[in-house]
Amino acid sequence: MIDHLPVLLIAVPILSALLILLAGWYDRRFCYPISLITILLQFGAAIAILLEVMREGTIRYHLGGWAPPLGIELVIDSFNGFILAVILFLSAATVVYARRSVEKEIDPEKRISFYVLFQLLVTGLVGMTITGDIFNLYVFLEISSIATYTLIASARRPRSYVASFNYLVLGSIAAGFILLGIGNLYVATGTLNMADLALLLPASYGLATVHTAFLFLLIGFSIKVAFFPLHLWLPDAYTEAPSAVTVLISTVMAKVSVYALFRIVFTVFTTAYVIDTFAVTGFILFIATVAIIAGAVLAIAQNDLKRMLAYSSISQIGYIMFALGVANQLALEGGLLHILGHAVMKGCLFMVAGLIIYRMGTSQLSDLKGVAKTMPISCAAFALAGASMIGIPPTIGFMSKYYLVLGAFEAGQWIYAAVLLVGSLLAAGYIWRFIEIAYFGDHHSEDRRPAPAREGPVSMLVPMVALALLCLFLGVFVEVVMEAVRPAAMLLLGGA
Amino acid sequence: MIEAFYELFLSRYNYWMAIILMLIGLYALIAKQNLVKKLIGLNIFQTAIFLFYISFAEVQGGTAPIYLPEGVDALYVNPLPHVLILTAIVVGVSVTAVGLSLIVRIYEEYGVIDEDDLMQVVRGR
Amino acid sequence: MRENVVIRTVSRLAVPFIQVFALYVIVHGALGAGGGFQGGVAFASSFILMIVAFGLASVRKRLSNKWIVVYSVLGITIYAGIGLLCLFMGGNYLEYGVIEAILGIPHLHGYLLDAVEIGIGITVMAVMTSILCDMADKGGESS
Amino acid sequence: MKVKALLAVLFIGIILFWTVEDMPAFGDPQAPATQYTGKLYVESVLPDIGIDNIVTAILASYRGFDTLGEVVVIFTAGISVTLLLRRGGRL
Repeated sequence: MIDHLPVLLIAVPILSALLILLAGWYDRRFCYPISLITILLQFGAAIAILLEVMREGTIRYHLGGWAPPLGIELVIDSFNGFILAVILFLSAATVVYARRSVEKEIDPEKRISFYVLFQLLVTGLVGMTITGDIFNLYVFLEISSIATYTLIASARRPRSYVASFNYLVLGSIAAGFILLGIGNLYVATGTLNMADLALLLPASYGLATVHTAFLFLLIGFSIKVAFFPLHLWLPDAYTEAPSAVTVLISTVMAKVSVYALFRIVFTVFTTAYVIDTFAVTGFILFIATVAIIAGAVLAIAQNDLKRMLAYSSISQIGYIMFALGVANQLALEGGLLHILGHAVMKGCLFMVAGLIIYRMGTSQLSDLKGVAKTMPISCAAFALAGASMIGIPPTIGFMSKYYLVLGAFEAGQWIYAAVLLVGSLLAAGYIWRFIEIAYFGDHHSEDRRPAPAREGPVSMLVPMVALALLCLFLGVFVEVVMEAVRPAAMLLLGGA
Repeated sequence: MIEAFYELFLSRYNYWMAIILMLIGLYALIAKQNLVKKLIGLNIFQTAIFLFYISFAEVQGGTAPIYLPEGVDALYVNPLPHVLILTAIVVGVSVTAVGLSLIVRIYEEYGVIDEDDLMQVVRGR
Repeated sequence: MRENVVIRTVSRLAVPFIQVFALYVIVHGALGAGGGFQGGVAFASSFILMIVAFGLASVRKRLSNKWIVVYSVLGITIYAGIGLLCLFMGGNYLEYGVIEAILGIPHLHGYLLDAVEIGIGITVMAVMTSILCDMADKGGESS
Repeated sequence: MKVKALLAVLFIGIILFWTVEDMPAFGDPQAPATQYTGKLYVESVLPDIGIDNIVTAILASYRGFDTLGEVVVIFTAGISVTLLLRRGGRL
């Protein structure tokens, strides 16, 4: 059965989503356990696959027994094996966290659909990660997008409908561009398989069709990852979504979109293309630095905790795109490490924000004065993950930025390396703002006492604290992670 | 001159048609204030992309990709884009359905389907 | 809505033909132009006609929400289930050729494609009807 | 807003217009897509699967996984509309 794990990773969760619907129709309480079990099984399978890949090399699975280019294949190599393990770990953490948060935020009769869509979203993202066919990527992208549009609006708050609709419009433009790019690639080469495309494309690197395909795929996925000037959907969507959904889309979905972009830039097109033939890396590097600064500055200007973290995501996506722009071994190691690190720490921070909303009913910074007295564990977790966000050693955030800076030095981009440090300082600015309010803000000076709050339920605290500690442990034992990251970065650059 | 014109425009008129439709759709999607009109723009945009796919599947003198009886010598058009577009159409329908239901909810909550008015109402609350 | 004899009579006549045609399109997928999606949508369109002519309640009576859920789940289960069946028969996922080889029935591959198309048709029909009913439903009296 | 939209559309339009000259002509039998997978599918459906409709064969067999994804997409849309619009009832 181990041979068939890649496809079971998608087929079983689809059936399980159906089971959630049927079981939920019978009794609503069945939904959550089925969802939890499925995602834990997926996580176990992902770990098994990752170990298999690190031992045996790339796994290729031909669906229907048809070899590409006729059929679709699933490809798991050291790069997406790593991403797969990361996203399923975070999905598992989120689903543990989701239970109480959903009970609070989602209407009882909507919970069945919520868990079905939650499951389908995770499945779609897993599909995007392991597919080796570029059109199949589009199909799974759409499964996850449609699930996301609805999940954002699933708390049925008026503003969330508007946020969701804006995301739907931009997301559909992005999907349209991606479809157009795929079409152009198909016209130029006649195949849809990624490995096949990588073989056939160099012959037609000079064609305008290929350049256009690249541009459209780049713009499309940039909208999906909320790369700086195309980020307009992100703050509203992250702020208005229910807490559990925010955690899932800010960690898992954002990372999978970044993965897809990396996959297309480095595997379908190669470094040779993006550096020599159609030199965009310098431009991406420039925009990435602008994103880092602008995202952080905008984050400092916010008055709402969730919105602040959302803008911080834009800044952090800049770091990952920075790695794409530098495109050498060290920087890519840093970028991949940051994919993991940012997922862990942003997941933790959004979990804290969700917990504060769960207890206090608000995430306005002005209402959170002295919250550390009533919710000490949450605020400690926030401080730890925030330290990682700033990049204080020995956290994972420090390690990833360290590798990014090393990579930038190696490429001779001194100025850009300096921008990374400025970004860290700005991150300190917005993280410190919350810390100051939570620990040193005195709520007695206000006439209006905040709602009496206490620490959240255990099922929400455990994943949050685990992620916070993970920020620290991953930084200390970074060599273990590098075992997986190094071959992945080498693979992206075209090595074995 | 005429040859260049033929090369660029007449022999590739299908792409021009698709592109013009695409741009019309994109413009409507971005510039129109009415949310329903935005979705109509989205549909035009998507349909133009479908048209683009289907038109590059065409082969001069080809017939639909269904085998003719044995012995008949036939040239078939490229079947793959048809398959892809069948998938993409369904995706388009799904997105439209979700978008329309969001518009229904927005209209129920705020009583407007005009983007500028909507922004005013949302800020006002 | 005011009752209109012409619309009702014509719809009553047309609906069965639309549905038979939809079934024809679904099962004709392997031989000629046709397939699950087209047929499923055509089938759902017969329900639109019923909503327009007889109102939402008449459709609800024939296809309640429970059955919509059952049908939409059934369709995907047929598809994904055939895929898993291939897996258990020792092939890859969706490798219909394995079933044909093991059972030794000629042209089974084509019949399995038909079965898959029927699965697609059922799901598309159910989901399209569900979307239409939800959109047409104003009062929230659904069961 | 109108001006911004026009600029964005112009930008996309210029990229698209730039492509056209390198596209194969309409109905060109020598186009890479037609020569490579197009031909391959037309030649292999009859011996491999033995049904007449090439599109259905590709849809359900060669690229069956895409189609599974597509059915899931429409299922997702159905659940989404139910979640967003339906009041009362079990879902």
